[in-house]
Amino acid sequence: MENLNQITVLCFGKAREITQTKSFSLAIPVECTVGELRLMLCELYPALNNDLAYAIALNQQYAQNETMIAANAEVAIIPPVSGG
Amino acid sequence: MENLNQITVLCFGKAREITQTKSFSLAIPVECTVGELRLMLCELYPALNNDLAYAIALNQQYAQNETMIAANAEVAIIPPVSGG
Amino acid sequence: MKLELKLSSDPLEMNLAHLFVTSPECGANVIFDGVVRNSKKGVQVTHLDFEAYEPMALAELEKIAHEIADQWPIQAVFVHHRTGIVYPGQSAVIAAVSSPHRKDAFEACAFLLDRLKQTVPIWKKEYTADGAEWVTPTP
Amino acid sequence: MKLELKLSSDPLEMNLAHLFVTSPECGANVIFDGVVRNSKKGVQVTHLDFEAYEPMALAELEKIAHEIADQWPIQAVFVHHRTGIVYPGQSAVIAAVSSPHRKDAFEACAFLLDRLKQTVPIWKKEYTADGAEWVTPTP
Repeated sequence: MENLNQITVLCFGKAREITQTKSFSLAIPVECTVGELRLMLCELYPALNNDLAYAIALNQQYAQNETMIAANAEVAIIPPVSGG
Repeated sequence: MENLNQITVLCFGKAREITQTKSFSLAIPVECTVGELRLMLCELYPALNNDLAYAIALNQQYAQNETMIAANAEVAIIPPVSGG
Repeated sequence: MKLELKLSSDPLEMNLAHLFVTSPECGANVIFDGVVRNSKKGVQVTHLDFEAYEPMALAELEKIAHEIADQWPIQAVFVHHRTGIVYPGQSAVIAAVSSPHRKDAFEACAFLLDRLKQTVPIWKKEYTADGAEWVTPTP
Repeated sequence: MKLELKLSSDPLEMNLAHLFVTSPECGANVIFDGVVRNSKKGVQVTHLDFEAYEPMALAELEKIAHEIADQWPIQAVFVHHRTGIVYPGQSAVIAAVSSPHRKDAFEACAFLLDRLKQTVPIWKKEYTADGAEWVTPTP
């Protein structure tokens, strides 16, 4: 059986409304990139990809699709920002 | 005898220090341009022209050398400005 | 460089920006005050609701401050941003910089706002007579 | 366009600028605060003494405000300028504009300061450890 990491995914703005939660736990493979996480999120919440061009942050930093997600990472779904 | 207009000349900043007064009266010909006034000021206060590239204002507006000075005009010697 | 970065659900105070950035080494303070507008494309706006990913927002603001310091001789950077509900006429953000000379201060403060709107994880939902929607950045 | 122009020998108040230009039609207030510096070319400045040709200074400021309104959609212009003795760390001038959008407000406020320093009949004498002299504009 595959090893899994437990991560917390934070949801903000429109992503929070789509997922209907501020955060959820997710089990991901030990070797999992941000791009692979996006595919998982798409299956869980199809509206995320249909409605929103979002970024992913790892431990409060913008992450590329190639980046590997560390165990216990704080992952966040970042919709297009609109501060100011 | 030539007709004369009496004008008041206001002096600011370095011009005030050169003339050692905030204002003085001057009798000028009835037909007198700003350029001609400059020649008179130069004779009265040679330091004005040696030390200072100044502008002349008529009734609180910058004036050109060709402009005729009206009777009772408020004339001001405007050294290079340095506000702000 | 002095830094003062804060997200707050309380009304913002202009004087804090002024006091923080003023110093006798700096001849120029430039302060930007972003005010909530009462209409958008002719539709009346009743209020905005700001949400932030606070620790990341502060981290991104700090990055921007360092980007600024790399490009201009800026001695202080101040950003206070509202969270929660903000009404038209109220300040949503106050940002200020100080520099020995004014051209640098104007450029740095304009850059700060451009970058803030590009990278800092803060979102606003706009409530109008027509309903509510998350504001998306205009290119 | 709303206009508030004043020369004053009293300390300037930032909040007056903020209150004057803020409106729910304008998303962007940009405020410039020109502070007296404590040194010039390494020489300590003890204070400045500002002199103005007041009625003409106000007339020139009003012309600048109209030049601004011709170029940018600015709804309010505020300029308070000190006269008399001003010490390092104190504000010599506070200028503010408001506009629906921030790019216009930044450009208009920077232009306002450029023009103020070119045309408004105000002069400053700088007092340093080395003596006193009238400041001449640097090109």
